[in-house]
Amino acid sequence: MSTVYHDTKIENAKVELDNVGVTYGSKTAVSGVALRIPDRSVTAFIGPSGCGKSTVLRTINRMNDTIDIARVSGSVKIDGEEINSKSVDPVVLRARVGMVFQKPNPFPKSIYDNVAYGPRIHGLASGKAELDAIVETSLKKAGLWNEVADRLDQPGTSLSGGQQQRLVIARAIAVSPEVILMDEPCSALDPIATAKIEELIDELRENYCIIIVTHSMAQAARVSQMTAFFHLGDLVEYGPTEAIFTNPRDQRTQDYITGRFG
Amino acid sequence: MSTVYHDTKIENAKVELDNVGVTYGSKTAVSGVALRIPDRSVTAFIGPSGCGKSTVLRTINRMNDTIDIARVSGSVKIDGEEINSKSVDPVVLRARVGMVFQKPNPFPKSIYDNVAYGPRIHGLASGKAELDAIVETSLKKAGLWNEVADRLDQPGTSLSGGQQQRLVIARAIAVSPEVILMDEPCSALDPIATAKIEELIDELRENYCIIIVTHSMAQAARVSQMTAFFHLGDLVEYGPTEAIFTNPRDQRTQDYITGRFG
Amino acid sequence: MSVSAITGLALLVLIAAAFYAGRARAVAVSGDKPVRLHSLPNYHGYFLAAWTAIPALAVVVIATIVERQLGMSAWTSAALTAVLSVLAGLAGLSLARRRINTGFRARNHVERLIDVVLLASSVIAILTTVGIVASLLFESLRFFEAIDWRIDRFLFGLHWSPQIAIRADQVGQSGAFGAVPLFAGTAMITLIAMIVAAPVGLFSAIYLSEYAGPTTRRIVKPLLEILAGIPTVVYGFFALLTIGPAIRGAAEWVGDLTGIVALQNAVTQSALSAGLVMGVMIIPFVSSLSDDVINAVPQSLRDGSYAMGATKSETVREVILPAALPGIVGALLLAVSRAVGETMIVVMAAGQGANLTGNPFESVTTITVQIVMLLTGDQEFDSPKTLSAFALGLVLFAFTLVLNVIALRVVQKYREKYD
Amino acid sequence: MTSADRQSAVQKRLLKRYRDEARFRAFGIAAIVFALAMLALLIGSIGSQAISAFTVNELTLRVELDAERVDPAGDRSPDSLRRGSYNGVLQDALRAEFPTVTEREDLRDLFGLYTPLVAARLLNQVADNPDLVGQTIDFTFPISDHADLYLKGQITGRESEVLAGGFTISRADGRATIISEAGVFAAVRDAVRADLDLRADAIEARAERYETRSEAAGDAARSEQSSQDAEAARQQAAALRALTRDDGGDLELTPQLPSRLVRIAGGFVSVDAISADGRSVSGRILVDGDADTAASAEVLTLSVPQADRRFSDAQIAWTEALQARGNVSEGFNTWLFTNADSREPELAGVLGAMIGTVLTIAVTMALAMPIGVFTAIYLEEFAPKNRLTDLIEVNINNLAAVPSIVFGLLGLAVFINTFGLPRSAPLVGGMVLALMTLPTIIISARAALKAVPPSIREAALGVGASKTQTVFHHVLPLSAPGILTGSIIGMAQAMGETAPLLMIGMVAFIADVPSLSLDGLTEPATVMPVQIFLWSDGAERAFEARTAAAIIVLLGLMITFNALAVFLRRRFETRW
Amino acid sequence: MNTNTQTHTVKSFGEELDRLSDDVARMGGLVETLVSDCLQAVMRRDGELADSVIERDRQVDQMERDIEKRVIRLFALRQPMATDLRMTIAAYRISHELERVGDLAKNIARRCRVLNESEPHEMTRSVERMGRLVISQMHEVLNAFSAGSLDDAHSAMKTDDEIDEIYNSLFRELLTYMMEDARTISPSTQMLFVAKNLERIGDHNTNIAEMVHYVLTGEDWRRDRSMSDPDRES
Amino acid sequence: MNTNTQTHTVKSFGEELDRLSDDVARMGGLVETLVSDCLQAVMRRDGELADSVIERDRQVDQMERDIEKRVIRLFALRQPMATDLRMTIAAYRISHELERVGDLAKNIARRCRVLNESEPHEMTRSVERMGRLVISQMHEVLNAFSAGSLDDAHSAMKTDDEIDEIYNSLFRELLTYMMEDARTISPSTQMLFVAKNLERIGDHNTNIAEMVHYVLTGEDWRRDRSMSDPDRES
Repeated sequence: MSTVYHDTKIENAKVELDNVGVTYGSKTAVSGVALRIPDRSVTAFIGPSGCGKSTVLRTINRMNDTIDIARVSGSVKIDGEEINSKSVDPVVLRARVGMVFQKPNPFPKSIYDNVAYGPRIHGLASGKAELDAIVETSLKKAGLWNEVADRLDQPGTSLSGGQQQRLVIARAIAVSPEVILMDEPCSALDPIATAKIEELIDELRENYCIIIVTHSMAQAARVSQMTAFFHLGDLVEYGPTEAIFTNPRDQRTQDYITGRFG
Repeated sequence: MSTVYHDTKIENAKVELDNVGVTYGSKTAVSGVALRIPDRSVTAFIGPSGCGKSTVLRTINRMNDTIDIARVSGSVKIDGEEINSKSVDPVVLRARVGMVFQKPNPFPKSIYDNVAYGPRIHGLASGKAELDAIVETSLKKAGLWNEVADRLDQPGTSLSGGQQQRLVIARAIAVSPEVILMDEPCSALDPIATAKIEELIDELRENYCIIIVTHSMAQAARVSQMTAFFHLGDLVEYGPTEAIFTNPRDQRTQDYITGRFG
Repeated sequence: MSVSAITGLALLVLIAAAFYAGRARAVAVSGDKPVRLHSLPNYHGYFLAAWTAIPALAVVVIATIVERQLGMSAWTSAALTAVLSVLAGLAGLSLARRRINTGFRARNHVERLIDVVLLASSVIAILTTVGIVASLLFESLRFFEAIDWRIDRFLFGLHWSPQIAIRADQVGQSGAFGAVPLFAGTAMITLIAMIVAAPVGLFSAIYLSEYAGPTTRRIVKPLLEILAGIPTVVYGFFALLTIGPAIRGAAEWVGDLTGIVALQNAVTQSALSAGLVMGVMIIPFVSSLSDDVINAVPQSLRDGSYAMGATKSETVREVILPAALPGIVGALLLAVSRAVGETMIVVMAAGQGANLTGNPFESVTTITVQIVMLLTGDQEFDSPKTLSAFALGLVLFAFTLVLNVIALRVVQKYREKYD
Repeated sequence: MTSADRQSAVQKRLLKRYRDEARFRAFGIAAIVFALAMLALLIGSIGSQAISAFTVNELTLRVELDAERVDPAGDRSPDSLRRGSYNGVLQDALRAEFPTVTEREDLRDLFGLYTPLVAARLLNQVADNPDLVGQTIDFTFPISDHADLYLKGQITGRESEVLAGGFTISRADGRATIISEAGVFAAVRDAVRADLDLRADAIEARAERYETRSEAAGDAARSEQSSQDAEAARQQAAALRALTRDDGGDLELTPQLPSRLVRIAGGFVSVDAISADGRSVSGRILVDGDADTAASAEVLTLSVPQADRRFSDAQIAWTEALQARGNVSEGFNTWLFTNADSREPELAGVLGAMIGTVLTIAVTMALAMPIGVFTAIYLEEFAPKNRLTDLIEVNINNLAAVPSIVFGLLGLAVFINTFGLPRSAPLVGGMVLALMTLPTIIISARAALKAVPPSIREAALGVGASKTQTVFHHVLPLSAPGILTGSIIGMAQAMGETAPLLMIGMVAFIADVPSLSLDGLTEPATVMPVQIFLWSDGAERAFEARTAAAIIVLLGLMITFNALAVFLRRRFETRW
Repeated sequence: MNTNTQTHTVKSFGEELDRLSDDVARMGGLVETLVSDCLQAVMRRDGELADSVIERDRQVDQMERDIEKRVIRLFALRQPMATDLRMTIAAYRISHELERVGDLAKNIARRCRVLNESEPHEMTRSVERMGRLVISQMHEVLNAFSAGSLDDAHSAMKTDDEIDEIYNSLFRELLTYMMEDARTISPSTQMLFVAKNLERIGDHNTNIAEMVHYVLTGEDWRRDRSMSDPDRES
Repeated sequence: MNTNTQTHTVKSFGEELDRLSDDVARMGGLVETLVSDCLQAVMRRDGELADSVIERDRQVDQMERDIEKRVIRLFALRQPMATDLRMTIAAYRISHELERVGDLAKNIARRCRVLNESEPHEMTRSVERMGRLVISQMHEVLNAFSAGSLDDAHSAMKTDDEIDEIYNSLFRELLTYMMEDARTISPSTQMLFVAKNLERIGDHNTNIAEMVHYVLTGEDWRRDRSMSDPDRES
């Protein structure tokens, strides 16, 4: 089925998906997804469970590679460069595209080491001082510095759920990614922690291209500038969040947004 | 701290809590909760994580008995009868007060047996025909009959999440409870299934006293007639849902409802 | 036999009858409306059956004890038991039957009885430990008494030759019970075993859980489990038959080439062959425990690491192993404890000479070997030679206990982290 | 850091990172290959050993059941039959095959071809069917273990060469000289010489090594020792060389050299001298032939010298002769499964041990299963969190890791010494193994119970089920597959256990098959692993193969049980 | 107005929305009768009818307050989205407009009393003509709302220009009239206000039509009044 | 108007709300100058000022549309609750009232042109007095909104009665005036409308004050107009 695109000019497309499809074994999860995602903004993927929104998200940093039976087709470009080509090493790609998961997953290391992990494995810092600086900046950007500055050597798991999620975001930021993918980053958090993460996402958008998958329409409405609505493996509608929420064009989007379901 | 009560007359109080407190070991979970919950309506308990809303809910069918270190003080009355007295058998009490949990938890038995379990152990049906009738009525009330009538012998776990939750509700209804407690009944479900459950709750309120704990303010707003807001183990404010959401009296309620947190 | 069989049968019939009587009575008192009963009719049945069975069985038990002391003829006592137990059962039944009415909480009574049975079962585990400690301690004390309380000589003595009979006037010379060679032998074999098992077990666990495809895993894992299921006596035979001679041959060959006497004097029953085979035995133990521990590391951590652009080995080294480390340490400690307590392999493959040596090609002996040596064959329960086995058992038990406690603590701490 | 900088920084380290990755992966593969190789080696070595034990050579003799000898009283009564001299009957039958053997020593060797224990079987056969008395019957029984091993080629290597060209045989005084017109024995002579040279070479090489070591050795004592060794070796080599020297006389074959037997004219001659010209050989007649000339002769070369084996050339000749006459046949070794233990390997079987195992494990499971499951239920579902239950918990976890031998000590001290229960009995063995298995069952049962999600319990409690109802209606049925799996694994573990049973005396030699009944529980018995242990220690070489065979049987049992457990786990595994 | 074929999964939400739109329609109906009755009262010099209009306007006020309450309740408890959101906003706005129309009708009814005290006015016919037009426009608008008809809404908007023209000519005529005969000043002034009120009712109708347009299309299609009709308030 | 001491956890939401209330305040300020300027233009017969008012009203219309858009956006994307909800509703309503006030000011400015064509009117002083009162009421209302002051809001509501009284007497005076001199009919009618418009601005101010009251207390404290002031529209 064809997608309804609102006529918004996206001049600074960071990520471009064209005719992307994913199959798991013989099951088709999504097909024919085409999207142009702007830089320095938050794009939300919404839709009912099993609509394929997470699957599409995971094509952008090739996390589907880690699932044996997943097959990705079509073209995914970041800054115009095809990432599914053989010449692109997923290890290098993932340094450019950070990812934050549903459940906060800090490594069982100190807060410092959690953030330093990426820069270390990729060799981004040439010395202790530089590493310190990266850690501090990342934690500051993630709005966590004030809360943890005096206990960087404590394990990341000792933090509260919301703090852990911000730590994970700091960890992603530390390798200076260009794109940050978030897969329901607040679904394991309470409303207070959720609000803080949303606040953080709103701040981060100044510097990154953020793509967020969310279960909660309200959250998509709050944090995103662009919204893509998925349904049964199709991209149904894509446009500015405000337009999607006040004046959706496709009947399925309309029904979903207004709470009229199958 | 004292509770703000909106001056709504509750004439048909089904459940009355007076000065209820619960401690876990040396930790006080809630204290001094006094509430009069009307029959044939939905009352929502809201508040941030750890505010004690679930704990209070579980005093109403003495589920706290199953936790060794939990101690309940104060008085809980159903239809004016104190349920914490020794003469009340919790097993009998729980047949009067049904409970639905966060995660749909059908027994790994057939759909039929799931619903028939309660009537069987309580000896509510004197024959197969009577039991069949109870099962059918319960499933119908839970709005599941049309979906499962032709496959009652299939395992309850083969249903989808939302159907499972409705099955669990049917199971609770089967022992003809007077009060139904729901502990975040939709938090494991997607928006579509959630909407169906909310719809069901709305229908059930005609015959039962329903008390629902929810994480989601929007859900409380949608389904409940009365709302109680808990904060740090205190009941902060209690009144008609509309009043709580448009014109809360306590500053803490106000801050929580409008998204201003600590 | 036949009388007791008939008694048994009679009691079974009686208990069954009691069950049905209870159920019928309950239905009757409810006026054929079981809904009015507090408990389901079946519970009334169980209640009556229990109240019939308990007095009857109590009579049987008492009769068995009394019978021994009175020394009645077998037939008389059996018959008497039969009559008395049936009577007791009937008495219990009629007493209990009176209590049945609509409000009677039969279920609660039955459930309390079940509770008691369950609790009694779990106490057996404690009794086992008490039994172990008591028996070991008691016999060890007798041993220490026999060696004139020179426990230091036992623990730190360098010479072990219990075969020398110790006459009453030679008590002072019980230096023959110096257990250090045994400890050293045990330690050496354990060390060898761990050198084999720890890396092999750990790496296979890592490979299987992180690298191997589902097919490989499906084939290799059961194969490794076979290794775990093989009885130790088989490993012992394997060591004796294959590994021992092979090591000896290889050692002699190398020894002849290099002129190292230690190698030339290699024997079939050597510490090395026992240790090596024990290591092989422990591989699946280490690998399955490590596998559990590694699998308990949440997938989200792996995803997190891969999403940062880490390779598999980086993820394993930097994220999974640190996360699993306490669990792995616990697993290794448990493996050590197992190696120390392993008996058959060393009995068959390590030899019996109580040598105090650092040469793995020589034959050494271990605590468990000596216990077996001392306690198989004819035993004199007052000879220090026999009793010394219990002292060794006590040392073995104490050592493994300490290891286990530490290991379990470590593992438990680890588990709590991801629960 | 710009995007491009970062890219290049990442790229720079990439090669090294992938090298690390490959190395790490190789370690993993190596570990698995090692473990599997050991498994293959173990199974392979034991399996190859075991194969020969599953076949046996049986000897069939025509036995004349002379009424006087087998039925001294002449009334065919069991009593009388039992006093009969069946062994004598068998001996006569064997003597009838080789009438020339008369020397007492030779006869003892000849009777060594079977074990007198088979006479008991003959007795039983006659006792079962007294009509046989006075008849002549074909009686089949396993040939002696040495003969059996010989026939399977496990005692000595055997090469056979048929020489042609016409031979004459002259006999005298139990010896024979065989003259070949063609001088065909020269080849045999040369082979013997070559063999001697080879041995001498080897010993000289050793001597040289001793000498170099003597020079290299630091201290005098060791140097002295080595040079003495060297001297001895030199002398030994010289002696061998002396034998090979062609001095025109006969070349003597000592028992230290590989034996040569000549089969000629239906008889056997063991060669002890070869004429220097290779025309004739002479030696002892082992089996008398039926002619003085022959067109061909077969030379058997037995690579292991007679001095190095316990099966003499004569016995080999008789065995060969019997085989040639069709008295010996190879068949499946049913004895292994129908007999209990025996001192004689050819008669030893595992049936007794298997029944002992069944009895023991029955006791174990009858005790451990209910107690274990009840304990698990109590701890997991009912126990309040207090010091007692904490203690029980710690306790059980520790018991699981207590060495099995300690349980044996417990059994010895408590069950046998204190309670006075019988030694060596399956009852005590089962009790000890039950205590040992208990923690395994408890832990696996608890794991199975724990795997049942709390939501199910909440659900049941929520509709008004009591705690007990919740457990017995829902939790226990759901965890049953897990509990069963754990129990089977515990059972398999108990079945393979040896050490604790040694402690309570289940190492006794039990030649009778225990009765598979309640009474059997208190009678001495042994179990499979202990049987294996006993046999592995057996003096007779033939026990080696039987040990391996018993292992294969035990492994077969255990794999069956484990496979059952795996099947159950797969079949009923529930993912929550 | 029901803009959606599918029903809400949560039926009660759908019902609340339906009730809201029904209430608005009912209020529209009531206001429509008020307008037509007040015009009638002026034409027939019917004081009682005028009183009844004044009385019934209180009902309109109450209805507005109810709808407003219901709208706030919907916002607080249901968080309407997309068409539902537009519908809710529109209901709020339309009820406000209708309340103003009701007020204006009441105002006309009050002036009726004053007019009854003087001679029948000559201009009554013209005012009546204008009134008919306004009423028909209002009918069209309310139809547009109830049936969700975009065409009706657009046609109603066009009618507004016509009404403005009539009003302008009426205004001039009335001025002339007053100048000619000073005695008619007081009734003429009242008439002027009646006409003015009718014109303003037309404006409100237009606003409602615009809201209908917005609900149906999601587009803000408000005419820039100062541009299209520079003198309409004069 | 900021009714809450604590800030929103999601700052951007708080900012949007603040911006909304700032915009309403700014719009209020602009409308206030329009009202005072149009009065000025009438008093000083200043045609240019009147033109400027007419011109600036378009700005006001634009502002209303912006605020309305922002409100809908807030409803759709933020689901405001409690005070935030009341604030959002109020902003929507107040902007609407202000737009009406702007229209009325523009209307007065237009009439100014007509008035300029005739002789200076004698009643100008009285109208000016009424105008001053309306402006001061408006100032008070806008203050009440900006500062969240309940007292100011209540005081503004009371002022409305005073304005109504002045209007009623002005109406009678103007009628008398017209009857006395037919030539003044046209300018007097204009004046009448100016006064009427001022009175209606007062009404709108009162509505705004009521909204402020609602935001601050959550209570609907609307006066039942037909009861308290039966004749105010006359």
